Amino acid sequence: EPPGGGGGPGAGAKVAFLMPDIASTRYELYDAPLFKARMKRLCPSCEVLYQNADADAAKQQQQADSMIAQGVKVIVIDPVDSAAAATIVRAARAQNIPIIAYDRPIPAVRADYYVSFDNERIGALIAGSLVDRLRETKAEGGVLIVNGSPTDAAAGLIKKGVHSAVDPSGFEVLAEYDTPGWQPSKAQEWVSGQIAKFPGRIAGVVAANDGTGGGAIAAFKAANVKVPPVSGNDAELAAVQRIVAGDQYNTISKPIRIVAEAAADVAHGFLRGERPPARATLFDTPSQLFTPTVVTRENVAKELLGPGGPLKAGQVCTAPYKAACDALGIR
Amino acid sequence: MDGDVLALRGISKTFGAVAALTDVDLDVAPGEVVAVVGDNGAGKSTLVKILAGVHPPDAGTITFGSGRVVISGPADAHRLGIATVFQDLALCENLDVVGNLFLGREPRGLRLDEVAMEVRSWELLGRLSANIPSVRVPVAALSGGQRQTVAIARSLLADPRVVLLDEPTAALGVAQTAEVLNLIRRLRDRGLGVIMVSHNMADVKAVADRVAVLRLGRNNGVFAAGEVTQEDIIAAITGAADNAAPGRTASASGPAEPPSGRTASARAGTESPPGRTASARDDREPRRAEEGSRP
Amino acid sequence: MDGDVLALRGISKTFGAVAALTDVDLDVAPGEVVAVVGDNGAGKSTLVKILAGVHPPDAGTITFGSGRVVISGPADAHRLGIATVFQDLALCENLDVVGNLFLGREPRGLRLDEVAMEVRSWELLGRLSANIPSVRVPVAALSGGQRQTVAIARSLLADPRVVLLDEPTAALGVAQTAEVLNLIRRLRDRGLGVIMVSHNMADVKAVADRVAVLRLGRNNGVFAAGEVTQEDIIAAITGAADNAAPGRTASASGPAEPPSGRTASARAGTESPPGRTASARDDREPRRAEEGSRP
Amino acid sequence: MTELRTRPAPAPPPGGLRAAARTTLDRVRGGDLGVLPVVAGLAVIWTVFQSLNPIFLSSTNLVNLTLESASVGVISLGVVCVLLVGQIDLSVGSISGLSAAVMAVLYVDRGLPAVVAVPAAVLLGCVIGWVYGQIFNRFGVPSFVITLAGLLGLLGVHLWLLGPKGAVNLPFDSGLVRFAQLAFVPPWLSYTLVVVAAAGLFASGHAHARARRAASLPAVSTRWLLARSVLLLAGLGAAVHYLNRTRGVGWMFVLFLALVLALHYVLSRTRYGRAVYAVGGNAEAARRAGIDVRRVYTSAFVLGTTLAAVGGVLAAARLAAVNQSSGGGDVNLNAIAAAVIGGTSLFGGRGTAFAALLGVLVIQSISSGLTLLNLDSSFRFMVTGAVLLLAVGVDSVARRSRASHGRA
Amino acid sequence: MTELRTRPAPAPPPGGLRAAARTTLDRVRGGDLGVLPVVAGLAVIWTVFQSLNPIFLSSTNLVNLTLESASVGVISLGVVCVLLVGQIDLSVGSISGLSAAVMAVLYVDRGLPAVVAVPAAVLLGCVIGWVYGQIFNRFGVPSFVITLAGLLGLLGVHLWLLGPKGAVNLPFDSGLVRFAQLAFVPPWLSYTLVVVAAAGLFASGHAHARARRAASLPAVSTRWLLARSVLLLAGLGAAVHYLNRTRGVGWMFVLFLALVLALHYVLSRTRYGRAVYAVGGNAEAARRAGIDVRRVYTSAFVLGTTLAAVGGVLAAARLAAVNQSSGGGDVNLNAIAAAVIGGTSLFGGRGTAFAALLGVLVIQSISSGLTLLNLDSSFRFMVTGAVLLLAVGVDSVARRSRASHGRA
Ligand SMILES: Nc1ncnc2c1ncn2[C@@H]1O[C@H](COP(=O)(O)OP(=O)(O)OP(=O)(O)O)[C@@H](O)[C@H]1O
Ligand SMILES: Nc1ncnc2c1ncn2[C@@H]1O[C@H](COP(=O)(O)OP(=O)(O)OP(=O)(O)O)[C@@H](O)[C@H]1O
Ligand SMILES: [Mg+2]
Ligand SMILES: [Mg+2]
Repeated sequence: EPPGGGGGPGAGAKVAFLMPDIASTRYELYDAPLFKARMKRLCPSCEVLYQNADADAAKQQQQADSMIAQGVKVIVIDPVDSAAAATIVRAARAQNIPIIAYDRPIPAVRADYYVSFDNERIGALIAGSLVDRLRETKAEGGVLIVNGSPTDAAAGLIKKGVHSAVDPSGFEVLAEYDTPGWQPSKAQEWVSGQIAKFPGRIAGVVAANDGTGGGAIAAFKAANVKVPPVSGNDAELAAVQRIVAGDQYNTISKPIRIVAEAAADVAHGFLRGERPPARATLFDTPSQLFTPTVVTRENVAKELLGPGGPLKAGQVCTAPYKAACDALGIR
Repeated sequence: MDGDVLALRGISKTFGAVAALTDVDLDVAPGEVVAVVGDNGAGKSTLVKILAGVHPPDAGTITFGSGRVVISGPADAHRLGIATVFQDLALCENLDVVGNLFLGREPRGLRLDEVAMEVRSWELLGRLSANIPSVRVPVAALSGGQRQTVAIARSLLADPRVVLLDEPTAALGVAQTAEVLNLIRRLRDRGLGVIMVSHNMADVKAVADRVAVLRLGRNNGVFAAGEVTQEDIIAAITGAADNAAPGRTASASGPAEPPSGRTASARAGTESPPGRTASARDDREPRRAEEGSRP
Repeated sequence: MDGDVLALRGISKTFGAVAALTDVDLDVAPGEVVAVVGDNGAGKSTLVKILAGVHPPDAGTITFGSGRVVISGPADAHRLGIATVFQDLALCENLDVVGNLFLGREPRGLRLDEVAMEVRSWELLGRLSANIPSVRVPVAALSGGQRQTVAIARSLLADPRVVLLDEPTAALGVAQTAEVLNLIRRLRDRGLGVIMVSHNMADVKAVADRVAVLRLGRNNGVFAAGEVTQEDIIAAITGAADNAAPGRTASASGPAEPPSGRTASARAGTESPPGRTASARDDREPRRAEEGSRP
Repeated sequence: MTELRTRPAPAPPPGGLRAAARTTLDRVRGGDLGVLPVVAGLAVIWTVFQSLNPIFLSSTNLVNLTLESASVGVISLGVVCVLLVGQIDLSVGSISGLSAAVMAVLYVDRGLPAVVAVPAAVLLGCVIGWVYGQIFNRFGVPSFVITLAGLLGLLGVHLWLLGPKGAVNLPFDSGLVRFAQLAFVPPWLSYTLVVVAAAGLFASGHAHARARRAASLPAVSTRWLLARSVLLLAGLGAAVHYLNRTRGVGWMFVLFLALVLALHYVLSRTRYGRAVYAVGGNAEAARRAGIDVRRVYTSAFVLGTTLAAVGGVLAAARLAAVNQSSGGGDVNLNAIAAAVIGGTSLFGGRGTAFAALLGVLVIQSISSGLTLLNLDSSFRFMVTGAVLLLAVGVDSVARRSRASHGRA
Repeated sequence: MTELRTRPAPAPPPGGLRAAARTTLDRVRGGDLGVLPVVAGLAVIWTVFQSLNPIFLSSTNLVNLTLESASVGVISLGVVCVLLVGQIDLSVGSISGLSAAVMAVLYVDRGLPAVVAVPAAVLLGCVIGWVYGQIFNRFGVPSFVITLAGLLGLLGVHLWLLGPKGAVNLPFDSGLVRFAQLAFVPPWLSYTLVVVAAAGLFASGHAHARARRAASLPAVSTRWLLARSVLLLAGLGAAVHYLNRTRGVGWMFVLFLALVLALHYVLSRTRYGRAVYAVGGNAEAARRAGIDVRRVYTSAFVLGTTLAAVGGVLAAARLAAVNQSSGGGDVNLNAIAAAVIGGTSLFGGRGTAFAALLGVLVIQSISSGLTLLNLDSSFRFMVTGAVLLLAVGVDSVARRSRASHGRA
């Protein structure tokens, strides 16, 4: 990279930030704004081009092609499909554009860098925390597993992680479901059916994200049955409110800020022609991996609502949740 | 023409390159039956549709009763009291006979009075000697003549001032035809204006007071029905009597003596397909056969 | 009846509760024009459709040429050499005139020979004195008579052995009607069997050799055209001459002298809508008006 | 037959039950089966699933089924209106999601009472339909394209509205959520409603028959009417009794049924309904009959979008949450498919309000039956497809025999 | 007019360019605008996006656009066939995904050569269409329901096939992937093809005109034919030249164009094509004309599913991978929408093969233009909807004027 004019090396460069879907709120909500903000600090004249592929691998390919046509200098990509992203890596390679795999790895072809927490690990964490809770309370019965979309590769990874925690736990898997399109209402319908099928035998529900977890909780509420522990993932506002109110057992707080900023740092490094140092190596790719945190009622205040946390107490503690917040001492 | 209930002046209508009507005049007085006759494609139905508000005219004025009117849609025509029987009947095949008869004219109210409507339907159809097995079958299940009867009955429902009938007896049986002709006479006697399009000279002679001839989309003479022979009308229709209409040059080259006289020439025509259909007419915008465009 | 090209025996057809045809017989010899006449809804078109393969008959046999045949679809009818002009024309409005004329009978080959087809179209239409601005407009843009001409021209394309014409002249002008009647005569002279459905007694008298009357879905007499008066035919149609058909009891109670005689009675009927339409007939499966079911 | 109609003899009233049965048989022979085939298809589905898992027809599960049917059913009811005029609305899913989001934002974030938030959301649906109608009437853009643009554009608005939050919880103790999840008709009231329905059917039938007889038109016998009402009483009563063994009949389902009946009334008994069928059957004929075809189109779009908005609010209340995928997924396809499966024609002019009810029951029965079988998603999809085809196949074969009897 | 047609005078050949121009003007006045309005809509889109981001019309981006259009375009071509007979195929997306999966499993997992794997996948598409046709013809199930069942069932088969693997990579150095990603027409050949196309247009037009003149039918003048061909030569030549500034014209796009032309030929110049339009326009009339309507339906379904399978293979090759979401997402909607946007009627009987080409260009242009604008998803959806409406609105307004001229 030739050092740029006034703004330092890489000034005025374009950076592509390609996210996979909008089924999870985090990409639009956290990843993109945080990445942009960090880039702005590092390189005020750089431009971040954010695109979301809406869970369509072909669309992501189109977006990458169009980024290359626009002359971006670095591509940060969270692939819709790890396999399909190989084409994108190759296309970027052909133009000497460094490519950073974000959040999900690209095993088939070496990317230039990998920044992530790992979805399989997330699955293991939420399920493990739930199973621990069930053991703690000496719960009887089995668990339901509500997976993500059957056509989503990331859901497959979470599913694998969940099984790695549940299968050896001794709790029977009563039934399992791949939720089409991650739809909460589908999850609700399915769980309603299981409540009818296994009355009194459901000790807990492992749900792959907060939306499906919310659907499961609504099913118990609607059946007028006590809600067993239900897991989640993403730490979206609505789920945090449910955790505070005691309806949902856990969720995952990903240190998105850290990851997004790390990605921005790496991207900026590439812009300046450096080769950012690797903290680890995964799939033969220099990587930085971060560990997500399980959030339950116990640590919700500390993990999410503290100073610098992703959420504000005021957002969570709206009128219906005031009492619950007070009980936890959140203000 | 004072006292006319309906007067058209200079009505023109083109469809793409086809001039369906050019500068057509027509008058109907109250209590008068005007027959509109003409060859196939002469523009009769187009004229009816313009009066019924189906097509807007490209040019020309319509006077209804005492004032000029613009009929910009079928609803306008209904408001003026113009009831129409279309050549293609314009029935909704998915509705039953009662539904079609009362379509757009159902008695007001929160709930349709099906009983009253059914009674009135039988009455109207009976008046036309209709031969319909049930008024509760969808029109799709009716025979051609039964449908036409339904369409005619429709036009009697409202209390029209002018009735337009486009070939009303084409599909009707002998008895039904007689009934319709009777009906037309009764309408005339009640002081309505009636325009009837027909190819059947006997029907025309039976009920019409005046006969207006259209040819190639233009007026080609108006005759008092009592004073004209069938042959004269046919001559005007086929163009042998073009000179009957002022301002037209005789352009027809074929013999016009119907029916057998035309046969030979028509068959002669088959040996050499035409160039452009309009090439022989110089007194009107040409109706050009379109270029041999392939689809 | 030996030597018949087409012989029907005991043909019956019901649509739901309506018996459209009951036990109908009909014969057509080569070189003969048989007119089928009857009131609206008498079952004429149903008969034509059964022969054309549109509807399968519920009962009865069809003999064509020397053997019994089962016409299970229009393709069968075409194969036998039966060409049909339907009352509803059955044209594809989205295709142009040439497309409709040759539909299903396009010359074989990798590529349609549009030029040859167009030439032949003009020729056929010319033979019928057709009045069509262009053969390249979609049929949707044609007038009623123009469409009917196209439908008739269609039936001449193949080399049929029997031609069925369901009210072929209903929408035609004077010249075109004459042309079609001529055509029918020519077909007869070429030895074809022709069945023509018509309401027009003049047309029937002009070309038919025999006249078969249908009434309420049953045979009501067959007349030699040369020996019967128009009044007799009309009497058979309207039922005043029910006794002309053997095996039928006179069931009609209304006067049958057309046209004006029926008017009064028809109007009288309006005072009391009918119970079940068929209640007065005891010699056939009743055509019941359906229960007053609401839609 | 003129000579018949001229007979002044009044029509003898058909003779009681036997005549009525004969009429019914005649109709069946004539192929006029009404909703029977769809019901048969439904019976097939129920039998299959019950034999696979006896919980399927348990009272609990049937209560779930009714509640799950309501929201998509209401949306489907709107789709029926649009299909009846020969148009299509691809955006009902997006509208339901958007209206849910609007409701949630007003109700939860802005703290407005439900009686403001819900009507506002429904009104929005109404306005969207009106806009569709205007574009359709003025510019003649095909409704497929207008509503495809709506599908995309409104999804955008929905996402934008939920914006930074992504998902909004509706409090479980709010009236809205309680209505959708926990509000059941008290048993005494449910039986009363059944009796009222049966009595109403009899009364209206009787009044109609009397009016017909007074006009000397043939009419069904009082005994047949009575038998019909008793049948309804017994059937509905048994169903209600069975549901009452657990939670009972949800108010949300009652609301759906009420909407079905109301729409049925509008479509079959009013001038407006007649106009809708006419426009769907032959728009040009309707126009020539003086019907304001544009207004009918607009009103159909408005009905479609308004009911979609109502359905969206109900779905949100049932889930007690609104998120980005509200109204997404297969809501669209299910709502349209329910209408079609129930017998509404995509070409317009054919169908009834009951199509939505029956169609949605078919779809939800399949879906509910599958939740009780522990299948892989791949088999789940395959079975859904197969059962759907089977259920509708039964219907189609019956209708085909009807068409061959000349009643297409 | 008989008296006119009886004149034996041969038709004078119309006088050169001016007459041709007048004919064209007449047609435009008569509202017969052909594809012009869609092209105008496309021009609007291109102008808007180019003014927003000058990269839009860059050669690189247009090359991308052509390559991205090909797979959906091929699927859309099949949808046109199905829509033309008045039916619908909702399952083209699933079929494309399934055929891609079959191809990948055979080619990669089983190690069969591409010349076996690809035809096998396409054959599968073919068989599915045949099954659809049989169900449709025998049982009269509405195609909406059959293909909805197919959409679900085939998705199940697709997921089952890919099984726990979830995704299969196609090797980058395989001929298939190279064909879709890296195979471009050499410049000399591309110019040659342009010249051949222009010459072919002239030759066929000239032969036709001569035949018409020989039959004394009116024909277009040679000068007009020449002008038309020169116009095509210049237009295509410029486009090819511009694309050749970077990678050039992809073979995959050429394949798509070839399929469009082939289908156009079949639809407009053969008996079969005539039958397709007839069945779509009035199935009963077609039946009465002796056309084997069932065979036409089956063949249309087969064409639709086969082309969907081909499109699926192309999409997989372009992506160099097959996964569970192949053929999912908006493939279905885009393929159907492209056909409708290009002017194919959902009611059958109206539309051309070019509809798929133009429609897919509209959709892909919007999509490609939006990736060049840095928008949030919510605004992206809104803009997509708005631009779609705008583009089709231009078309519809033009057609509306045409309808008011009596050529609906
Ligand atoms: N919608 C239309 N689009 C294009 N041309 C049309 C349209 N309607 C009618 N025409 C043309 O206008 C001319 C007049 O048609 P019109 O229907 O008025 O004839 P007509 O006198 O009623 O004939 P007929 O006796 O056959 O019913 C015909 O040449 C016809 O082809
Ligand atoms: N598809 C159908 N479904 C139900 N009933 C039908 C159907 N087609 C005809 N009918 C009924 O069968 C009877 C005979 O009809 P058909 O069309 O044969 O009469 P027609 O003699 O041709 O009368 P017209 O002179 O009016 O054309 C009519 O009562 C009609 O209502
Ligand atoms: Mg006419
Ligand atoms: Mg008939």
